[in-house]
Amino acid sequence: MIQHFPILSIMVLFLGAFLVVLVGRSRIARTAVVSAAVLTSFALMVALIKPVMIDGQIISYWMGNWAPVSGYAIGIGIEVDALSLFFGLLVSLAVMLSGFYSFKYITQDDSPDLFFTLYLMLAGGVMGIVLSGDLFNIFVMLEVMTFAAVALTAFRSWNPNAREAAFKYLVVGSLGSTFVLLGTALVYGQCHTLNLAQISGLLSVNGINPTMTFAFALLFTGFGVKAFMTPFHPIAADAHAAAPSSVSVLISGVFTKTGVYGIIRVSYFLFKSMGMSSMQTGLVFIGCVSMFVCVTMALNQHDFKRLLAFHSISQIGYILTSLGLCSAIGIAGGLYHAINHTLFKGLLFLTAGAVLYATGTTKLEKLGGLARRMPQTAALFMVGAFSISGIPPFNGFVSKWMIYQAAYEKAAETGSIGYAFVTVIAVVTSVLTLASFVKVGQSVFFGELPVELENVKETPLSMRIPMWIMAALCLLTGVLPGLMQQYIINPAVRATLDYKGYIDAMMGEGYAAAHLADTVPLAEAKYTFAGAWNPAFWLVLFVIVLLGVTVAMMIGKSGRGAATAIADDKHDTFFGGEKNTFSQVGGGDLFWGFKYNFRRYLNVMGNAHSGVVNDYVTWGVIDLALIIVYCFIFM
Amino acid sequence: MMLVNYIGAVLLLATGFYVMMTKENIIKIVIGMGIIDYGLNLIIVSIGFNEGGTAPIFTMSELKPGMYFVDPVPQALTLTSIVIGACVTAMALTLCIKLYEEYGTLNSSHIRRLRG
Amino acid sequence: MKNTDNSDLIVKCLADKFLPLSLVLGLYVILHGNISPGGGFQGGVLVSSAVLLLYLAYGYKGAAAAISGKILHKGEAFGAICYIVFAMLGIFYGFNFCRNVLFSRGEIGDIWSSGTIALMNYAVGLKVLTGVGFLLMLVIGLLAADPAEKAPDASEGGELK
Amino acid sequence: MKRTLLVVALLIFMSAGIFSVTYMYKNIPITYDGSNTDVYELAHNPTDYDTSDADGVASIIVKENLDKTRATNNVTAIVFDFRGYDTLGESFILLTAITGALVVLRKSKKRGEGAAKNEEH
Repeated sequence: MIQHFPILSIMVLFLGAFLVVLVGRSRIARTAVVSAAVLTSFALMVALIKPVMIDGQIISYWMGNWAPVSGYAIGIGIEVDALSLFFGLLVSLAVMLSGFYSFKYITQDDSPDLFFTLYLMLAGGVMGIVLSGDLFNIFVMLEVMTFAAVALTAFRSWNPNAREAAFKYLVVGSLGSTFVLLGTALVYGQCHTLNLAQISGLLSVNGINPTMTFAFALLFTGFGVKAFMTPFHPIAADAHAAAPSSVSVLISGVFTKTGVYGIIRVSYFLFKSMGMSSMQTGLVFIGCVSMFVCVTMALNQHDFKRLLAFHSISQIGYILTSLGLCSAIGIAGGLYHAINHTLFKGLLFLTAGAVLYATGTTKLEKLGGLARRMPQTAALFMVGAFSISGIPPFNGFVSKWMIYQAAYEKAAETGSIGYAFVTVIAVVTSVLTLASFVKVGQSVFFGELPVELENVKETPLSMRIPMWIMAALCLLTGVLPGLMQQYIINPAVRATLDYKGYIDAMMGEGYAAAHLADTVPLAEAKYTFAGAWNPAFWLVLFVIVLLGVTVAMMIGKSGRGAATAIADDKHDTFFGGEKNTFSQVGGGDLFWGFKYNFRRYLNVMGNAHSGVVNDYVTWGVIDLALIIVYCFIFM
Repeated sequence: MMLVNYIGAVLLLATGFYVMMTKENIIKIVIGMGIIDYGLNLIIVSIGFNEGGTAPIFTMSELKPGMYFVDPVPQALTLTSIVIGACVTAMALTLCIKLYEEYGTLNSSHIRRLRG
Repeated sequence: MKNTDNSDLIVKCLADKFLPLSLVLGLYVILHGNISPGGGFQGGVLVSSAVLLLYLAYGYKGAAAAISGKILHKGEAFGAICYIVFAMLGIFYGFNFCRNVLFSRGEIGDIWSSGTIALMNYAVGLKVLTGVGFLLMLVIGLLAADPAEKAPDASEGGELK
Repeated sequence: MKRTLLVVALLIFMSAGIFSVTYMYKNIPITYDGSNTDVYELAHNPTDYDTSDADGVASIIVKENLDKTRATNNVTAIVFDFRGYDTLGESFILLTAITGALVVLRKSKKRGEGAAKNEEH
């Protein structure tokens, strides 16, 4: 029975989508269908934790019972190892929470039935990708996902930017799909099959010839487009800002994960190129560029959601970097960060959605002081901001610590100064992330409350519950890293490094041994995790500090009274002596010194993010050409 | 397996990329995406082609000894890929219609509210 | 293209004659998809071209009077559900998803010889003919809405008439 | 500057692509060498036909098709049976694209206007 669970958890989402088309006009029926679909999908995924994660079973499932005949996989297979299940759990969790959030959130738009159709289509497509074991099937599901994401980006008919963002997204996204399909075709020409496990077995026999090098470059870049690695990130920023927030959660937390998943499958499983140090350097380089470029772009933004979007890609850069390190702890850090990225990024986008729902704008200049009107949202935002910047009791710290440690160990191991520099870039990026969240917090939730926002109300309960769940998960994954590693991360890491088990589970025992005689071994799966810090102590310390600050504030408040927002004269000198009601530095101006000193760099980047879709395609093709050249030289 | 088809497909792909990179009319960008689709379909079908092979259909009256088929798998893949290409075009053109209504132009260098 | 008052008798007569033909051809291609070239997808597109014929002859109003967009959209979802249910038959019979459970009956070449394949073919046919028909209706609706707002273009209209 | 980069990138793509496909044409065996499969024999006696020396997916599919599914059209058999799941995905794509077109083409409304409409249901 258990082998039917993966396919059912995909099909339930699609069936839900079609049922919403049929009965979606009525709100109750729609809510029931969507809740049932996302809950069933999540429950089926959770039910697989025991056999797959803990017992180490790999589920192989042949569509239509077309099992391999004389060593060739003729049908489409679904293969769920710990890595697939890891991403499947992540996806279904984010889909569930964001779906519950959307019920209320989407009432500001018309035709919610179409929204939920596309929403479930997007979810089903992503589930289809991460559970699939067939290269062409991955392409098909990639297209389902891309179309649904494009349509959802264009969903807000009252947002004037929505169609533009969707068009750019479609053009650049179809570029990525083109690369994936061309790579698939070339792989079929070489291996005469489309099954991932069998390709993985056959590619080592035939060795890597120029055609396969070309195919690798194409597949890698194609999945890179889906992960929005650096030259492709502008469209992600546009799409996040224009889409409804609950969709931004999916695009940032789920859609990009398929790209990461694809990169893992292509470079760890199919071509096993991660065994080569040159390929590791390439992926680490791409990750570092992604995280640095996007975080500096984020400092320059004036829109809440656009800023969050750039941070999202910056965190994807962390994941790519740590995956490129190709050591057990590096992969573990990357996967841990993937979970955390989904959680805290989802939380931040949901708070941005709550702000948009309550105030109708996400422009940083028009907001301010919302902590007084929306205290819970402000608290949730602080949790998300602390998590993404890596403040200790929250989850961002654990994964970032693992990534720093992995990069440092790599540097010690290879003796190259470059990997030590990677740690520096990662830390600097983390600091800049914190800086830009200080900016957001200051200009959205603290400071002066504009007159227009006087009667803003807190968001409804049905929207706050998913946010609280996400915040709680942020804290839990932060204080219980041991448990997470034992049951979720370590099995996934083991599965990532164990491609022989993957092949054998699909193609029958002994297939890998027969074909993989002379492979480059990937990293050995030794687990040496961070040494001397205990998250529980940090939690206690954090609580003590929090209590102390609260007590101090309460005492201080009783002394000073309620007049916290009166004008004080000491700021007047900075603002030409005028006596304003409150001297708040506008959200865009907080880091004017930084911006001034880096104006040349920021000008170059601003010109590169020109908003012209031709330019984005050009950067994409240039990036493909660079990757092709790199692969032909070093592979 | 025909080399001419392969090279033609690569050239079609390059043409499509060129159109997408340089043409400012967004309808032309969509046409470029179409050209890329044709290139992809051409290369997939050519990979399965076999000199002298016939269509992979068992129709009893036409089958003679010594006949052989071409590879049916890429043809099935191409059917899927054609439909996907048509869907891309449909979606992109509807977006073009809306963009023209909103911006009053089809020039991609004027459709750039989102930048920086 | 501008001729939306559809006063053209020749087009109307020809469309009346060709409409049944295109429908029959499309349905034939759908129904014989498993034993001859073609299939649900191609046949569905052929059938849905009837929308265009109707539009050419009777304009958007005529087409909209004959065909309801909402029903087409729901029909498409229904076709998709049918497809999933046919694919799930495998699970109900104790096999895997997408399993062909009704095969091995009839001789090779019979219409029923391929079992579930034929049923899936018909489901896809239904789905595509409604889906593409709906897409065409959408686009035709745009064409019909446009001319009233735009200024008449002399260079285009003058030559066409 | 951008033009130069663009042309260089295209040239790299074209030369790498042509080199790769030429290599594939010359050195990699074709996906389905039909001359090893006696189709005539296969059509008359599908059950006993031997596929142990298969050189690819296709040669097995051609045989298994007649044996198991009994569809005479191989391509349809692959589309609906061997790779039926892909066709399912393909029809999902069509529905997604059409719903997307519907979403894009619907009349644009002011913010919050949908809210009033929803309360009726």
